[in-house]
Amino acid sequence: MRYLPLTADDRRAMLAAIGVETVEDLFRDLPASARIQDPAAAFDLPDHQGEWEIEQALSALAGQNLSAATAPSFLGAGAYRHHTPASLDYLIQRGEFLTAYTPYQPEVSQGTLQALFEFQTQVAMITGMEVANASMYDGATACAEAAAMACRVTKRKKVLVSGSVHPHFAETTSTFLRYTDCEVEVLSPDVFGLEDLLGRLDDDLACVIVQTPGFFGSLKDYTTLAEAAHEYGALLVVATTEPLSLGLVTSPGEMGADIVVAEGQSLATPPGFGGPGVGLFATRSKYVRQMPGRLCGETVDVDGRRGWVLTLSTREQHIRREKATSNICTNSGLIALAFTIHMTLLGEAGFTGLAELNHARACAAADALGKVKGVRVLSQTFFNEFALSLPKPAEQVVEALAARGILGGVPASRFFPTYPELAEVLLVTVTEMNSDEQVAALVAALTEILA
Amino acid sequence: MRYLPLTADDRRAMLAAIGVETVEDLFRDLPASARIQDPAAAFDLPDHQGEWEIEQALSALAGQNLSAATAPSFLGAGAYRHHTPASLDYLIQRGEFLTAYTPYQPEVSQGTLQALFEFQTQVAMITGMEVANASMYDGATACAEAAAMACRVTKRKKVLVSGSVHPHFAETTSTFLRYTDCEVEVLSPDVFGLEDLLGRLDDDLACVIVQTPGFFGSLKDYTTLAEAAHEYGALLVVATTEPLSLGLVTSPGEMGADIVVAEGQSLATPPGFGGPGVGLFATRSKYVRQMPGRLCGETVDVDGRRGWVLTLSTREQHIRREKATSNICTNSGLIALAFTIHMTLLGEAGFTGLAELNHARACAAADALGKVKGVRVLSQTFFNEFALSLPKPAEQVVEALAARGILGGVPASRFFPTYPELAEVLLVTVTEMNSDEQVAALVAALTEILA
Amino acid sequence: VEEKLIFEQDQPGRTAVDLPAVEPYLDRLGGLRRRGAIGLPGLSEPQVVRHYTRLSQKNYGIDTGFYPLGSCTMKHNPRLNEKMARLPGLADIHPFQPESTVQGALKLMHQLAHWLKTLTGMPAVALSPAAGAHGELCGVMAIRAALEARGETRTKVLCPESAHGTNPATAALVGFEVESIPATADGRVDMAALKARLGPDVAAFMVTNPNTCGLFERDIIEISQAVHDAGAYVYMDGANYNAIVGRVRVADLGVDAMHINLHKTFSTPHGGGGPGSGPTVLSAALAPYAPVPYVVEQADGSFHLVEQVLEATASGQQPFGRMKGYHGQFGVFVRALSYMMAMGRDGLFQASGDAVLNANYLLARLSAALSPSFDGPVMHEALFDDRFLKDTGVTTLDFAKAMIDEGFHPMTMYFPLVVHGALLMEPTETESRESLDAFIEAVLGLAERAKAGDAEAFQQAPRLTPRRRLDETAAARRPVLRWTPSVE
Amino acid sequence: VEEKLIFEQDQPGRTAVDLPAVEPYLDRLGGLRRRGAIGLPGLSEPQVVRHYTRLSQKNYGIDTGFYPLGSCTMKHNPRLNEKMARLPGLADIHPFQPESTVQGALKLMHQLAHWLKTLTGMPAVALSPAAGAHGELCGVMAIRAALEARGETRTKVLCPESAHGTNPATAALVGFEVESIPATADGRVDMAALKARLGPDVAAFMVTNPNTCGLFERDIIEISQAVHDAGAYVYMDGANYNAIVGRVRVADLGVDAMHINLHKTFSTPHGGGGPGSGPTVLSAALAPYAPVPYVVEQADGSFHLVEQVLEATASGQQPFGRMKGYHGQFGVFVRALSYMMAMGRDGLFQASGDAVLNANYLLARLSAALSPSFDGPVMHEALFDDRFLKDTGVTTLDFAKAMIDEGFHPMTMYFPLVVHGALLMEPTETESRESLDAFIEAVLGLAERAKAGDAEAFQQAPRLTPRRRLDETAAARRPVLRWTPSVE
Repeated sequence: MRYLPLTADDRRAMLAAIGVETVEDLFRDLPASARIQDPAAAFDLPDHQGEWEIEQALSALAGQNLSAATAPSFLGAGAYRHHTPASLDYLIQRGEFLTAYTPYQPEVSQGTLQALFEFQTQVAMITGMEVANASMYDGATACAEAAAMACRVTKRKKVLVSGSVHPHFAETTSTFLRYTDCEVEVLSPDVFGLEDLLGRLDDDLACVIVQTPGFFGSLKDYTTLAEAAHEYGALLVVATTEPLSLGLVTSPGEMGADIVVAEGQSLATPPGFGGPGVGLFATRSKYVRQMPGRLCGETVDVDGRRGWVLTLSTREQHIRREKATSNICTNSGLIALAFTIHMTLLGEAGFTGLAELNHARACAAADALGKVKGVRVLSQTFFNEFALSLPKPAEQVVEALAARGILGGVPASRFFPTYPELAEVLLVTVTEMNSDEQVAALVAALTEILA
Repeated sequence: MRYLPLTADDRRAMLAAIGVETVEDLFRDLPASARIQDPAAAFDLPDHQGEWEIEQALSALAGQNLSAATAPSFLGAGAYRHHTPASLDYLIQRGEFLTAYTPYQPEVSQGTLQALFEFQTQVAMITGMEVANASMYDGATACAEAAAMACRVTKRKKVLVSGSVHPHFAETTSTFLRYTDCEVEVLSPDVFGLEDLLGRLDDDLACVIVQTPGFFGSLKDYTTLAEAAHEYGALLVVATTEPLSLGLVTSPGEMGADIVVAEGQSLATPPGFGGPGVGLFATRSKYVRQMPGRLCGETVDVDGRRGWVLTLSTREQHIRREKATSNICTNSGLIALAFTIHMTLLGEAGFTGLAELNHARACAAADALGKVKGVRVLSQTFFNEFALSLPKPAEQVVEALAARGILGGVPASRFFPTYPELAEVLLVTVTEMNSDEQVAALVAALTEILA
Repeated sequence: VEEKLIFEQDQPGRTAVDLPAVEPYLDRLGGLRRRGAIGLPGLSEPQVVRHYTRLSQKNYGIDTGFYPLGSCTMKHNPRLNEKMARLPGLADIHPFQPESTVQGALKLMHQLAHWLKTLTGMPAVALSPAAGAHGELCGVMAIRAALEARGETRTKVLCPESAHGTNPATAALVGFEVESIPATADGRVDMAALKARLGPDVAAFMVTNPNTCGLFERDIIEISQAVHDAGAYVYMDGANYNAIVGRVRVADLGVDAMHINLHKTFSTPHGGGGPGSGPTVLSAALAPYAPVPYVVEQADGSFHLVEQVLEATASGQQPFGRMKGYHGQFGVFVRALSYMMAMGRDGLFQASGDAVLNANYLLARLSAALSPSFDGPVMHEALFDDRFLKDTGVTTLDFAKAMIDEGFHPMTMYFPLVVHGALLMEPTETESRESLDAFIEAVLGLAERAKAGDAEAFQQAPRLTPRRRLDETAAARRPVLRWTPSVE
Repeated sequence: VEEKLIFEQDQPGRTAVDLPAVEPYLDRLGGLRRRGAIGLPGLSEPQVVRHYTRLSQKNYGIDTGFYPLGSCTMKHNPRLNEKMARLPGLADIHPFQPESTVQGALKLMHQLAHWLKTLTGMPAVALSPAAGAHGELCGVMAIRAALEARGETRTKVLCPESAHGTNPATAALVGFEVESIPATADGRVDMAALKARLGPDVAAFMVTNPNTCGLFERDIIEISQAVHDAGAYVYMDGANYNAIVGRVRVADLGVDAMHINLHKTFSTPHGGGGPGSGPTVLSAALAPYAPVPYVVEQADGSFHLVEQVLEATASGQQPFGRMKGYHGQFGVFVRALSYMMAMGRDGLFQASGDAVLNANYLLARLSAALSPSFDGPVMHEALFDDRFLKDTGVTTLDFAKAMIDEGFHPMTMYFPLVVHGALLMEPTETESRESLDAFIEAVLGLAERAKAGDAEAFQQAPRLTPRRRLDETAAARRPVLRWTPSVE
């Protein structure tokens, strides 16, 4: 078997060195009643296969999916399809990155550590914050951790989640805090960005969580909200699921956010059926010791040369155990690496330019779609995703588009099945990957379906 | 532009350091009459494009080809489709291999050099020869170089090429020697392996070139031919286009070959529309100073540690100039690396096992195809490729199969349009990549087409 | 060679991507257009490729050499898995496509679940947890949900002293208080102490098995029985599952929940710290509380993803909620399934056998020179403490750092905490005997040098790395967590 | 860390591939089944991946650092090109598929030819040559064929002294005798000497331009005129085409044939020594003799590959034959076209400008400390000789090896032969100014140390490499060209 280097001769010699007869003897601490001697009898599973057989089997499964590689795709709702530069995918596959463990031994991990330090800086820069950690699992768990952190910082127990927040972020936050003494209130979906949060602030609030661009696309200025929250002694947590928007839109930090969390997938990997992504987490320096997750910090070695280490680990579970700021251990290192490589490839010019390109294409597409009979663009402001109102249930329209080989958008009803007023709302995303021809094809198909 | 690091500021500062005003000043040695100042006016070509645009354009071209990734393919005739292990393709893309030059500086090239030393050993082992070089462009040019080398070794001027030899090998050899004082005689295609070479030997002959398996599939024992050639003072050159056959079939070295040349593509890369491949070149130790191409040799460094260098370069053009054994400089290093990695992955068990698997599948397929009405298997012996006689022109049949999405084989007429007796001969290859279902599909389609 | 930070390589305007020009248009930003520069550095593509290539060369990975990090199962990461995860039909699909267009993806998740359930004998598995600690959270939340459903309030979770730090941290997140159970002299749970502590306030016993000393908890069935008798649940930390996969079904041990690190046992890469994936298998008692989303096979053979708690409830489940965005670490699922298919039933059985054989071979060959903490046989890893370094002036840390100069990644140091100056070595099944022998020679050589009084050299180690020992205290005292432009 | 040969890592029966079992069957080997073992070593996949990873770490590439190897144009190799070459529709197609099924591939070749013809202004291009020297062979054979068609026997090929070794070697292969033309003091062809030598026995003048001193042959148009007047042809070695792409059409210089190294000017990787690709552009005078195969666009817009000399002849061509198997280095074509599209007309013009700017910057910054062989401006590379090392005890070789310890690949040494102890530096356009500055600092520092009398240190260089200076004499005297099992 190709992954196993030991030969029968090796095993014999090694058993002799150990002083036992058989490998089974080494398993003698397993309860005899439960010990398996013959896997063929115990498990109804196939035996080992060659690469070629596996490629065929998995390619067959892949072939049962309609991929955006062949179908025009306008899907967003938290996962975005941007171009992945070829050099990025090459670099993250280099064995020294791919097959390394968490950089606990800094002398042999300076590569990962320097990249994380650069990552933390980039994340802080684009969010407009002072510090960022070395990543969380994903945006939703980062949001949940932010809520928990806000409770620690403020020593309060109430979390208010705006209706602009991605429902998965909201649900994950609720679940995460479900068995703690904190409570989470999630507001109704805020399609138009008209929700009144100022009126809901009070002295018990640990934080209010909002999103930019909102789940339905709207852009809002949260400066006033931040000021008001701070007056009440609460923190403002700003989430985003499309960090590319930060290349064009005023950053949460500039608006006064205390914690910024984001799903970084859009700049790191293809949508990949939703995972793995990478959670971004940034805050103000004064809160750094309340942050969850790993942090990479600068230091010097015994020769006085600049280097990097994981630091402030007294916040973490492996040191602090039940008093840790989070139970997170493994995070999303490789996807964070992909994120930082992409940001480095883009640079200031590329990041802002790509954001501008996305917005311009989305504006043009919104105009074109708004002209389809029966269709109304609900989002007054947006970045690269906007909400449409259709004259039919969006889920049906999406199925009809899929039958025509177009992945036309995400029906709001997929997330809010109990809100009948959202049944005809469709979220449409347009990125640099959507050519004019693709937009025209969507318009044509939609016109046909709605006729 | 993404590949160009200089900025406008850089250029200004550098021009100042040089002491000229403009970049154009540096081109002042170009004749003014021919110098281009404005590329837009001079060339009707597009300006630079982003990665995404290029991916779309080249994917569109790729989409106009029927790939064996989707169509069952039974093509051979010198290019074979075997499974490429994923680790192989990863390893050859590592920048330290991919972006290195020829290892003229051994201290910073021990990786390439050790791999070449291992490559040379593997090639010598499978061909049954004593030494091998570090690769040639491809099998056809290796064959031509072998003929030239035989003329040098024997100081004779006549080369006899068997009808078993791939026509491209034969044509390349003829072209290569066309303007020298050597002459090349190419015999008629030898479909059945019945050609009489013994009767054509004479005292003027530098070498006779044969192939195993023959172009039409046949396997022959060349032991007697080798002995007879040697008695006449001629060398026996044995070519092969499917080195995997050497895992199952007696090696040319064992049969008495003096030079063995091969196209190594089958074990190194996908067919890739025919290139780049890698020429294998092996011979006996006594001829080593007459060999063309680079050689890697073992030595020690100043600290006495084993290491590798390019050696015997006094044979080569950069030292010996017009007296070199060949004009070759750049060879096929990276494909040689792919070849050696694949051989290392296979090992003795994998190499012989894969050969056996190919032959077994080909035998089964030949039996099945031979039962199709009107079809006759012409090859009494073969490895993984055999010749069929059809009741219709093979080219038409192949087109009809292609229309059904099957790449059914190579018509002999593609190489021998002037031999009407070959018009109905089809070469069919079956490898480990051809499932039973694919063979059944070919049988069914052929039955239908010939009905 | 020094490698500058990207910020120190900046030239304004430079970029490694080329974009088409944007025609003038009317923006819809509502006045929220960003003002001023962000400060991101501009590099060209050649610089970026070289930067990360050079950074990678400062790293050590499994591909580079032996990585005997105890409890981390640093086994070979097959490239086939990477290739499969990048098939456009698996990578370039969106989590919110219509279900009809992702039947292959859902089937893949269903197949992975089938492998995990079959191997563990457990009736259910939650695929969505993103890593081991997240899987623990899943299991402990399911326990809390089950207790609530039973109408019981239990406040304590018991852990052995040798537990991973994530265990108490997780229990605390779910609102439990944690208490430690001492170990016996042979490195296992003190059964008597456990039984004495069990009572109506105990919600669960969390146990790593094989434990962090590399030993199998022989009494696990009896433990489970006792825990169940007390009305509590057994959470098994599956970080060390690699030792027993194919050798025992954890269902047969009485386990109620166990997370499985796909990035350990099932060979998906650690990637310098993730992404991982921590599917959690659940007993019949806990299965109803599994979080959304999950895949169900429908009567017509098609697959359906249950994403909403409400829908699950309607079908009789009682999910405790949702643990993360979207559908779980799908890309990791692909890699793990690819590995499972490659190994197969026979290969997985052989793998745990070889992993245990390799660990016991290390233990046997090193026991004379080092001080093993417990008698063998061990399972997947061999634990030594620092008694063999007594009076040498060499610490566990010095010894581990000296391994680096011998060309090896250090073993795990100072964990588990139950022995003094721990050195924990896990070879995994993908190391050859030649590789183990080279490691053993190096360890024996160092042990000899340490005993010969060469402490000075150890304190200077490592010498051959891009950086020598780094000042972690200074890093924590005055944290510099990002680059900042120097003010000029 | 030492890395054993694969043969020294062998364990019989071990393999890194798993194959399905073969059922018993009747073989068709005609009694030629191989007897006895081949001797190939058996390794598992983890070992193989680690072996080649470790070997790669003993290499230096463009991705690793600055690679100023003169005359080799070691520019950045974009990964996009590798990705494009691996598209199944371009990689997994067979050279002998029906033409109707490979129209995209033929169109790609046609497009590549269009770019090359447009940039050079030449009417024809032979795509099939596999590398530069092979392209030379193509050009010189075309010349010989043209002469034969003219019924003339001309036996001499003239080359400047500074020519690449391939030039005379190629001419010899085509049955010509080679004579050298001396250079002028300013490093260019001695026009008078050339004119004096031209005559009815001269078949061609082969000239590298920009030449191997990095200088443009200012008189090229006059040279071509003189050569043509003598009834001979001008072969231009295009190894240094990178300096002038987009800046001049070689057709306008009177050139009859020039090969283009796609693995230099058009960024396809050198790969440790190939594969290359050397398409050869041909003037109207030589175009009829281009070898098969070649692509033609047909009236209906489809593409056809002319593979047989006979077919070509029927259409009025007179191919001198076939130069290699199949259709040329198609995979390299894909990479080169991908690069051309990425750069575009504007980018190629900018690239040659930046390449020349970088070289002149090196020349300007290094001239005070080193001894430049000729006055600038230079084109793509800067040539120095060893006068600056006079009486230091440091040789060109020592100096180059000392560069390695500074983190750079050495420059080309001892070539061209026209100056003593040459040091030839070609930066290419893909190096940043920061990178050039770091190199310049290192060179200046070494030059200072050399002049300060530190010869001993230079002779010990390199010190930081996996191997120090290797004994090339011993290697050649008693060649060991393969591993052989030790007899025990």
